[in-house]
Formats: sequence, structure tokens, C-alpha cells
Amino acid sequence: MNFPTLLFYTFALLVVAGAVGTIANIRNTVAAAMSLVLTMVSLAGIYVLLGAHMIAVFQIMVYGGAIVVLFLFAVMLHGDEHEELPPGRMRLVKAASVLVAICVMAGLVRALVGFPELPAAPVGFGRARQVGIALYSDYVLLVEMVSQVLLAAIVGALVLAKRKID
Amino acid sequence: MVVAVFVKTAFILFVVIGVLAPIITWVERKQSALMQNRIGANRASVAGMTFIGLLHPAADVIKLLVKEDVVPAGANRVLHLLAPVMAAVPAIIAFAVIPFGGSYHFGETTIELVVANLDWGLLYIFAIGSLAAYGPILAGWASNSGWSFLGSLRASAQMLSYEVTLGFSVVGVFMVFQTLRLTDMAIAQDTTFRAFAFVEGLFGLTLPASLGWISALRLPNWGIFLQPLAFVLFLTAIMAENKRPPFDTPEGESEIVAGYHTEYSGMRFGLFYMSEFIGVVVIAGLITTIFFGGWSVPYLSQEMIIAGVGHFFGVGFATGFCMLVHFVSFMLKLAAMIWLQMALRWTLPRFRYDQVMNLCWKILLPLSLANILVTGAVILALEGAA
Amino acid sequence: MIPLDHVIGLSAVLFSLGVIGVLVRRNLIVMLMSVELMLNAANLAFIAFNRLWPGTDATPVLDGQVFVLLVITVAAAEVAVGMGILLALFRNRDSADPEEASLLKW
Amino acid sequence: MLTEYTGVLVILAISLVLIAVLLGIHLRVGPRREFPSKQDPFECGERPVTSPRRRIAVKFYVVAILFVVFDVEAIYFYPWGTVFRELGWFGYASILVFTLPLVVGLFYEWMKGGLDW
Repeated sequence: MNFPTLLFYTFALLVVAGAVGTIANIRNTVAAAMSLVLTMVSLAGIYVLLGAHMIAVFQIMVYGGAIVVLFLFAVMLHGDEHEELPPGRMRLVKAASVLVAICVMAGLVRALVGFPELPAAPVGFGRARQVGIALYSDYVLLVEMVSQVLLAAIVGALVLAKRKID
Repeated sequence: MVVAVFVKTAFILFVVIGVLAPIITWVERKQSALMQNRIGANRASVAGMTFIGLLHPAADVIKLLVKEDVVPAGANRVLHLLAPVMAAVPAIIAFAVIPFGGSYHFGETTIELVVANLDWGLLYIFAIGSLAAYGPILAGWASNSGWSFLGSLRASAQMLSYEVTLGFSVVGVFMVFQTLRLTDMAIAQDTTFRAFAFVEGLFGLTLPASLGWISALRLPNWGIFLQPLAFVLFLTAIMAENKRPPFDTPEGESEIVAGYHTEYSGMRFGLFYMSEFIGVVVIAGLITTIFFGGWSVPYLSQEMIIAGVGHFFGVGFATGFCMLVHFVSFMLKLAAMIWLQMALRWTLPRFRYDQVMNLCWKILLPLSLANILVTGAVILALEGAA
Repeated sequence: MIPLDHVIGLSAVLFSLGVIGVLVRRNLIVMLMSVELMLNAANLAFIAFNRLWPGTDATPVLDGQVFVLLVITVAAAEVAVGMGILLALFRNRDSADPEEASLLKW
Repeated sequence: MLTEYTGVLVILAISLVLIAVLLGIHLRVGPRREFPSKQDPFECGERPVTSPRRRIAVKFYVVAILFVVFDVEAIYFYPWGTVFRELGWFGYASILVFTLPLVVGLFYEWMKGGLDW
């Protein structure tokens, strides 16, 4: 096993550990958010190993730095609260659906295994230059639409945050 | 390969944490004493000798190490310990991409004086910087203290706001240099440009022959000459990111005790303190690299030094000499930038929190956006793009 | 080289964990975090498959990576608006439990 | 190609070790004399009455949302900034069209008082 592969398994372990920490931290939402940071940063490491250098740094900046901070703000806004597992009948339904989710996933994975070896990446694959060319030539319309989405997010969030609804 | 990287890392960390950070705490004390007309920093002594106060940093470290470690009641112990680590690690690892010299060829081997020559070196700093916001947030949340909580709230909102301006302010710079790699950026600044060509190209204006020296004037190809507004925006934003005066509202002593590290003692506090001073060095290194030509010597490019010295002493010696000159040049610029921050810190009073936020969102952010768009238009017009 | 099977497997595991989080947890903040986990599982698959078909030196193919960029953007917008909704929920119901906001069910 | 990242891993490892050593020495060497009033959170000598984790003002939250949106905007600027010479005026026009809605959004926020402190 060479070093990148070893790194991949390390990062994969951290990703799973962080994800489990996120959903299993019943008592402390802040700790759950910090686990999410671990997941996001380790995922960025895997992205780098898979040749997505620009996306990796955007992953850390937006997911690791911005979105999780927003989650933390939400926790601070409300204060932490204790949470019990769902009551009685619901518990059974949810346990069953979790089981189904895992089974579906296992089936999907079984159907998907057997990929060929990864080919050699082209020169400069996934670097700023290539991402820039791709974004502003083939996907330029997408970029313009993104700005509309972001405008909607600003306006929507502000309206929701400032108004009292009931 | 790994050994070389390890040596470089150990060297830069030794210089920064072992030499520069302690000296900065000393410079800070001396600078404040100077500006407040005191003598200052002369109490720590060994056998009656004070060494002009240079023993104070050592005394600091010993004091922080032997203090009692107090965790307040009701605090979350794990997060309370994690917070200073989350503050200190980003500050330290930011050094990885700052070049403290160029790349030098000795026959077959090439020596690059940078720890990690990343393709997106500049964005690495921002990514690391955005993770640095967790230190204050966690410190305030985990301490179970009202003052800490207020401080962390202020710190996080301030850091988030200024991160936006910080990110936008450098876009103009790498539009000019066309690279995100900090080493390439430094190399690009190792030349000169004719300052008046800008006016000629944009307005079609030519000077009479009697003023020929103006039109022939060459400036180093430094970021500060090409992007002066970006420099002001960047300096302001990154000083606010580091939460030092005049932007120290998160820890404003006269308002909220000590802000987010109220409940920290000993080395846990020491890590916050250390990260702040390491931050000063990182900022100085970044400003040097982006706006002041990094390791380059103005008007003397690397080829000129190597050719000139190599003419007398041989190319091998000349390359080594050039390496040394560039390192010294970088350190001198670094020292100047550190001093600039110190002078600003002791000159300006603290901003009010609403002023800090208004400055960011209502002045700096529109300016930085305008800077990007104007820079783009000017460059495209100058180069006659299709 | 990194085995692609295992990358896709990791993506599936991450997705399942996200699903479990959304189904089991009752805190809206954590449910949103779990949604992020699922989005990231999809992102990982995008990146992995883009790496499998990277194009050539002359014409590199970055469709998968551009899509990930889009997903990141939409996730940011989603979180911004989702947190706004959460804020409204806090104000009116004083709780982060989505079960509390069931008035429209009847 | 991936070797350029070696330095990041090395410096991360060294910094973690350094911090562990510093904290380890501190936790070993420092005295431990705990008593309840020392453990109290600092409140100018008073006993804290309420939990400090109270609700925060909405404006902090509005700032965080704006930050997320503009951070995402920034990540579209970075690739453009590196290649805008090749893209020419077409790329410039597209970034202009991209920026305009966000400037409108900022202006809207400003007028609605979301930026007033």
C-alpha cells in the first residue's frame, strides 16, 4: 500500500468518525458541530487525493469555515437543549426506516463495485485555471443562476429572521 | 524529500516560535513604553542583569507553564481544552505556504525555501483562517461564563465579517499576478515596471521630453504599487482578523473583562496569547509576500545578483550568496511589517463594536468589490483584450 | 492508487449516516447537519467519478467538480434559509424540535 | 504532484506535537488546589445567577448569514481572477452580471437595517 492510499484510509476513518460523532452527540450540539468540521476537513483531504484541488479548498472555506459556524450560531441563539429519542410508536417506525436505509445502501454498493483502476489525471487537473475555464465558458449560465440563488438566500433569510410569524 | 521538508519546517517554526514570537512580546512592551514615555520591561533579571528586558519572554513562558490550570465549574471540559488548540494550530500551520526565499539551483539539486509550495497557497491561508474562528467560539461556549460568551460572540461576528473583505481584497492582486501560488507571486515581483506606462496606455497621454525622467521612472513590480487600495483593505481586514488593537473589541478589557479567554489560565491562555503573536508574524509575512515583493531585493533581480557575484566568485557561491541575501531581505521586510503593526497597535484607540462592523460591511466590502471590477476593466483595457 | 470501490463505499456509508441522522434526531439543527452529510456523500461520488473520467490533457473534463461547486453553493443558500426558518421556530415555539411545528398538519 | 502537500502534513504534525508538549508540561507542573469559589465563572466576585448561555441578538445571526453568502460569492471570484485575461471581456461581463444581484442583496440588507448596529 502506498502513502496516498494509506492517507485515503486515514481520512476515510476520520470522515466516518466525524459523521458518527455528528449524529450520535445527543447531549451536546456544539460537539456535534465540531465533529462535522472534522468530517468536512477530512473530506477535503480526500478531494485532494482525488485531484480536486480547488474544490478541496472551497470545501474547507465554505463547509468547514462558514456553514458550520452558522450552525454554531444557531445553537448559541437558542441555547443547548437536551433531546430525548423519539417516543413509543415512532421509535419503531424510525428504527425500521434506518434498517431499510442501510439495506438499500448496501445493495447500491454491491451493485456499484468493480470499478476499473483510476487513470492518470491530465496536467493541471482540478487546478484554479481549469476550474475557472470550465466555470466561465461551459457553465457560465450556471454561474449567473448561482448569483440569483444567493440573492434569494439573502432576502429570504433576512425576511425570516427579522419578521415575527405566527 | 521528506527530510528536506522536515528540516525547512523545523527551521521556520524555530525562527517564528522560538525567536520571533518572544522578541515580538518584548518589542511590544518596549514599543508601548516608548510611546507612553516609560522605561518598561526591565524587571526580569538573572543575577541582577536585565539584558534590556529580553528576559521577560522567558519569564512569561515559565510563569504560564507553572500556573494552576483552572477550569470553571459547569464548563464543558473537552471543548474547553479543544478551544486553545483550535486557535493555535491554524496560526502555526499558516506558515507552510509563506516563502522565505526563492528557488535556487545548485547543479542538479534545487532548493526551494518554502515548506509547502501549494498551487493555491493564498487560498490555503484563507481556508486556515476560516477554521481559526472556532477557537474563540468554542472558548466562549465552553467556559460557562457570561463575559466569555459575549467576547466569543463579538470575536466570531468580527472574524466572519472581515474574512469576506479579506477574501475580496486579494482578488485584485492575483488578477495582476495571475497566480494563487505565493512563490510565483514573489517571483513575479522580482522585476520592475515603468510606472507611467499605465497612464499612457489608459489615457493615451504622453509627457513632453523635458519630463522624460517621469515617464522613464521604474518601480519595483510590487503589489503595493500595483494595488494600493487592496493593500489598505488587506491590512485593515487582516488586523481585524487577528483581533489585536485597534480591533480588540472581542477582548476589550474595559468592557468585557478579557473576552473569550476570561476563564483561561496557564498554558491554555498561553496558547491563545501565542496564537495572537504568531498571527502578527503570519500577517507580516503575508503582507511582505503579497505587497512588498517577498524575498526580492528592489531593482536587483535574482539573475542580476547571481550573474554579478558569479562573475567574481563562481556560480555556486553566487547562488548561495543570493539565497542568503534574499533570506535577509525577507526578514528585514518582515521586521518592518511587524513594527508597522506594533506602531498601529499603540497609536490607535479601540474602535467601538458598531464602528468595527460598519467599517467592514459599509465601507471596506463595497470598496473591495469596486477594486476587483475596476482592476479587471483596467487590465483588460490596457492589454487590449478581445 | 486509491481504489474507487472504497471511495464509493465511503460515500454510501456517509449517506446512510446522514439518513439515520435525519430520521432519528429530533433537533432541527442536527437534522440540517445530517442533510449536509448526505450532500457531501453525493459530492464525494461526483469527485470520484470525475476522477475516473478526467478527459485528456487538451480537453480536461471537470463536469463533476463544477457540479460539486454548485452543490456547495446551494447548500450554503439552503443553510442560510433553513437557519432563518429555525429562527422563526425558536421565536414562535421556543424549541428546535420539528414536531413542535406541526400546525399545518391539521 | 501530491508531494507539494507533504509540507502541510509535516507542519500539522509538528504543531500538534508542540501544543501537546506545552499543554502536557503545564498540566503536569502546574499546582492543583481546587475549591468551589475558585471554580466559579468570573462575575466580578458575585455568584452567577443565570446561565450565561442566553439567547443572542438577531443581528449577529444576520451577519453570519451574509458572511456565508459572500463567502460563496468569493469562491466564484477566485477561479475567475486567475483566468480572466484569457476570458477577456466576455468573462468580465459575466462576472459583472454575477456581482450585480449580490450588490443588490447587500443594498437591500443595508436599507432594511440588517447592517445597523
